[in-house]
Amino acid sequence: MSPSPATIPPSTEVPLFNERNYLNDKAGVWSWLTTVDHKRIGVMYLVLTTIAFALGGLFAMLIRIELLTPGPTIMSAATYNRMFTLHGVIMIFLFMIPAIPNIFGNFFLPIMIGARDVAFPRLNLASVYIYLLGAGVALYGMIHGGADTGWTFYVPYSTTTATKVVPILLGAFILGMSSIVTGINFIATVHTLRAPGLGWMKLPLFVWSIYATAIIQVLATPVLGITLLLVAVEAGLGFGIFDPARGGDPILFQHLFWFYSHPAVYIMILPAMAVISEVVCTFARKNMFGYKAVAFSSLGIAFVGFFTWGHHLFTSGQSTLDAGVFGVLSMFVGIFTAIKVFNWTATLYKGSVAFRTPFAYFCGFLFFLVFGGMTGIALATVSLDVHWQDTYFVVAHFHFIMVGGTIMAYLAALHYWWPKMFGRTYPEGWGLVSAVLIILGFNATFIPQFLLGNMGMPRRYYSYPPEFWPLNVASTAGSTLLAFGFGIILIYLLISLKHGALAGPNPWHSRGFEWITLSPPPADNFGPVNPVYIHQPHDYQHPEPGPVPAPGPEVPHAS
Amino acid sequence: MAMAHVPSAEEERASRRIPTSRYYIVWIALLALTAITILVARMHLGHGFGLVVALLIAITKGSLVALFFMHLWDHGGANRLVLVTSLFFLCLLLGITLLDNASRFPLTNPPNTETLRWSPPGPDILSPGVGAHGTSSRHEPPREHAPQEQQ
Amino acid sequence: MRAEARVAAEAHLAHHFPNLEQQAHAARLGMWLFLATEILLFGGLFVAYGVYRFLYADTFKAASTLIETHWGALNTVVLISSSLTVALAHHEAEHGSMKKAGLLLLVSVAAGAVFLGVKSIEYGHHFHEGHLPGRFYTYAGLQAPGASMFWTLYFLMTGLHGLHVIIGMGVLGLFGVLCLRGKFNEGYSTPVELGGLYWHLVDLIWIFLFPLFYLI
Amino acid sequence: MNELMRRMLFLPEQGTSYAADVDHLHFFVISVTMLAAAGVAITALWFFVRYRRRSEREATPRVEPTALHEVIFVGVPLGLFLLWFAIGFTQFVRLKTPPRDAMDVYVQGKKWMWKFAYPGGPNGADVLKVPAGRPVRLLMTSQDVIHSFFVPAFRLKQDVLPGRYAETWFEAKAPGRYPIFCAEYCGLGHSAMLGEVEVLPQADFDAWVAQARASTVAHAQDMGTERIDVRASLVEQGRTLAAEYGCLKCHSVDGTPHIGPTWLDLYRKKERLIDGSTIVADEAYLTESMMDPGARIVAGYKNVMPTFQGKIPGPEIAAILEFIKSLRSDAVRTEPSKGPVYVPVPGYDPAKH
Repeated sequence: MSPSPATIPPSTEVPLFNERNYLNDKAGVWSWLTTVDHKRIGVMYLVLTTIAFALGGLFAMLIRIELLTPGPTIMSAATYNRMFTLHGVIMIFLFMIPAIPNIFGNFFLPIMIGARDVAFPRLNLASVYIYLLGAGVALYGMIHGGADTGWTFYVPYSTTTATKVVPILLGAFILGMSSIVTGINFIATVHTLRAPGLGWMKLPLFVWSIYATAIIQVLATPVLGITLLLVAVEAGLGFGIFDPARGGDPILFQHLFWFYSHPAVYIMILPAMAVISEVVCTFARKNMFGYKAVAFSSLGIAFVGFFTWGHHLFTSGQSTLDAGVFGVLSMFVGIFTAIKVFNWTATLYKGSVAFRTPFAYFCGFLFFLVFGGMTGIALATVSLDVHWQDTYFVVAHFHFIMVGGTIMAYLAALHYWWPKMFGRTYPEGWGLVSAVLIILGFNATFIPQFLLGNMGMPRRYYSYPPEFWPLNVASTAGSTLLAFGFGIILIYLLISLKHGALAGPNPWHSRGFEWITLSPPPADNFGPVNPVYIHQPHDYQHPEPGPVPAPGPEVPHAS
Repeated sequence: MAMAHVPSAEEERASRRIPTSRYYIVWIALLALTAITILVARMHLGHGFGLVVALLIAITKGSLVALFFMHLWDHGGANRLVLVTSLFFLCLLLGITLLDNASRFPLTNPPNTETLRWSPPGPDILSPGVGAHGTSSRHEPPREHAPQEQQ
Repeated sequence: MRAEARVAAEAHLAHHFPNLEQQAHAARLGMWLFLATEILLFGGLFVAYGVYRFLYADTFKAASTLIETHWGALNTVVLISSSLTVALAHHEAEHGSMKKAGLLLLVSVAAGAVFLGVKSIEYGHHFHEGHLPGRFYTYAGLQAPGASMFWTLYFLMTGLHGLHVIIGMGVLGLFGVLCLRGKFNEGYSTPVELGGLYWHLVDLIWIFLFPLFYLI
Repeated sequence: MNELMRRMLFLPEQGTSYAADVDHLHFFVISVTMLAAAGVAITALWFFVRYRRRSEREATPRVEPTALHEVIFVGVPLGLFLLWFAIGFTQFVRLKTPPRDAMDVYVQGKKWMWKFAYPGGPNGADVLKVPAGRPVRLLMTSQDVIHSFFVPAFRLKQDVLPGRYAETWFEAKAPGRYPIFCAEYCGLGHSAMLGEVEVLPQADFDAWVAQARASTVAHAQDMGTERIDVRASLVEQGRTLAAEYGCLKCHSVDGTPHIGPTWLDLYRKKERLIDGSTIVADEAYLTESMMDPGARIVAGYKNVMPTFQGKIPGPEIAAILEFIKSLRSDAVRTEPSKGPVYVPVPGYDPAKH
């Protein structure tokens, strides 16, 4: 049975739509701008990251159109170089890193652990404004010329280019602070605000993964911060810390940069795994096969993820010994992902599997994660990386993880929790159509890029020899499908906000903890009574309790 | 971690009265260690040894501050773990990066005496002055260590 | 704790925490997490120092003799002592002596000012001599690969540390004044504790900067 | 089998013996990857079909893994991964360890071309000529930013860093021509920084070197004190001259603002002058600016340029103009340059080496 005590009065009436909810509890723009409600902050992040995603997607489409022909197509080399830089910076710092933790983590993490807010609500609001400030500074840089360094900001190119690299660096630095603040908040929340009865081994797997993400955010982001500051100082003032002419070492920059940016990959994929763990349990109507293995593999990824940054430096001039050390350590991080994949699959065994849109995304996710993840292992196999490093193979690999992994999970989360967040359901038919479009378009876009990488086409190429032409055309065609898919989703979700069918508190009949409250949740999450947790999440073995019980009567704090 | 809402044993320990004399003792110890590290530095021990001693003293001083001024002695639990984890990852970053510098192809390290000896034989196409095309105008040519100038 | 202090403290309890102890625990944990990010922020610079010291060991040794040890020693004593006053202030605040706590915090702020004063004397000397980072390096006495790198690191690390001292002074000054005005009480002195933690970290980083630049 | 897999995966030909070995590991890894992805997908699909939801109120049993499950889940992939690492790292060490008898070639990357120099001459750009069947060690550096020397057919890539050397080596199997790409992003001309490895039979290579060295001597005697190689294109001459006359001390060619206006995209650009009028920077204006720099100054710059009246002969002015005209940010080559590839070094005496 769900996390409410067995003593629910049978007469409890659960409304289909909670009229007085967090959305209309206080009215007016000002109440939104000054809100400390974690749910409203999640919704604000949903709006902001969607704008960022649209902008980044626009740049992606322009890049693909430019690559439609071997020579110049629609823009100059200078514009193209700015485009892929902005595409990378926006998608990573403004969308990928904040998206799932800041939208769904903010919204559901406190609800899942029975808290009425995150530990530091005002800090949480501050993170939104820091995000806006960072985006603003980066936008200033974009409008005043943009930067043409790629999102990796490799020195000495980034310190000698004539473009506006300093504002972009500062923007990314500020966005990092926003990420740190969120991470600190989540860790403190999980440590101190779990409701009575909710021990660590009863935490939903979503919470475990987000917690692991927060650890990486807190420990890795400061190193990126200082690295970007050093580049900015050198570009702006000529202090020469990475300048070879003054004895600086560009490879040191790469070490510092990837010490953040490799774990950052896990900042992006761990929340996706968080979502998938919830989705698979709900739609298979099963408890997670190997709860502890999945929970601890999240921490394992967070920990081992810090040991592998050097596999981005195999061809950079790093020592052979270091290449060996990083090569072997990189193999271990794949294991934790393998554990998760096997356990998710095994969860379906003897389940009761319902094929809904979130589950369609789960299927896509599973395939893409295995393929993308194993090509990552292939890339970490030292001698193979020599050929693939900085080619389209790498581009295809990380898009398989980022788009095929994170965005699939993001869309799964969006569909899965849409009824809880807004009280209305999306149209299932359109949901499946767009899911199929996106999965097909995704394959058509990125599988040719694997082959291009094998052929040897380096990344960040404005023009290319004619033998790369046919595969580039295929890739561009696929990206068009992808764009259509996203467009359809945006439209039907917006329509469903007003016209969708009322969802009720638990449309999926899930035993996840977030479904015990009303849809949309009240401003204080649970109404007058505090929830008490008895069972593990997704415990489907008890007799069906009928409609989801309202939170039970308050139990005095005891354990 | 104990149940979230119950004050843990550590917190109980933290709230009991700590005598102020403890702070003064730590303070005197810190001053004494500062004096010692300066004296040791004056003695000009061997190159590596002096560094090791100075760092050991600094680590001792740092631990005193963290344990007693920052109350990790009394609090502990998650807080200790946070500090230890951050220091662990810092050592990891420092260690593997230094390992790289120490073991890479020697000429891939920034110019040192070894690199200077390796100027290419034959005609010199490698000096920045010859093809001034790409030299960044904001930096002077790498004068300190341009290999060819050392021939 | 006295009953009225308890009531006064309850005013600071946020709605989503069950009790004050829990709230203080969360705040302390949050502060430690923040301090961990500070450690790794400085960590990037320490790694840069480690790498360049490894590459240019002799040059760094020669350059460090250009910094006068006695100023650094004085600053170390000043910072250690200010850490003591901050620790005492936290102790007094926890036991209800708000006046004493406020004064001790203001003494610490004054010590921070002394530290910055000494630092500015040193900086002035280095500017005069041309001991400057990167392209500004003009000192003729030491021309070797990596010489300007020593000063780049010196100014970046002490500069970033100095920035933290200034921020810390602001924080401690604010809480000192609030203590004197009676905004905190026996049951609720978390801000003093957190500000103190920040100041101790600034001290802790200096404890490592001092030998790295002044002694070896 | 090898050939089939190579074609299926769109891999370029295997120009070195190292390439063939790497490809075999590649086939192994990629096959396992595809099998694993398909296996997981098919299992999931089977579970979905077999256990699809039949009624909304279905109860499900609680299934917990045994220790054996988790050991298999960890052990099988870890065993495979470590095996790949062991093979891959051994190959990598081989690539990183040049044989003692390798022939040295110096490589320099710069925006946006590759230069090659052989100990004892000759040197040149864009085409690297090497003998087949002989190990060649490359000692590589960069003049400006990081580039990456990438020959897909050799499965070879090494970043080229400014201010230091990197090393790598290869042994080409058969004569042929193989493209070189720059794989580390280096600015506007990144995708045009192309080159070619030309593998020659040993005898042809020796003959080529001998001929190139001989013509160096002859050339040095013919040219006397002439500074400029007249066989180079006008643009190349202009590039050399601009450096020689010190133009590049104040004018950048990559768009960077400096003491004078940048030359990148300068030709036919509309410039605002300090008196507020505008002018198109055509040949006439550019020539005037060299002869009488103070006549019409672009807004934002000071009148600090010395006059070159009478200091530059006419043909050289033309060459510098051609050079300025060639500096277009959108002028991107898609092929290796076809120009005179190996320029003998004036004044170099191979007899001494």
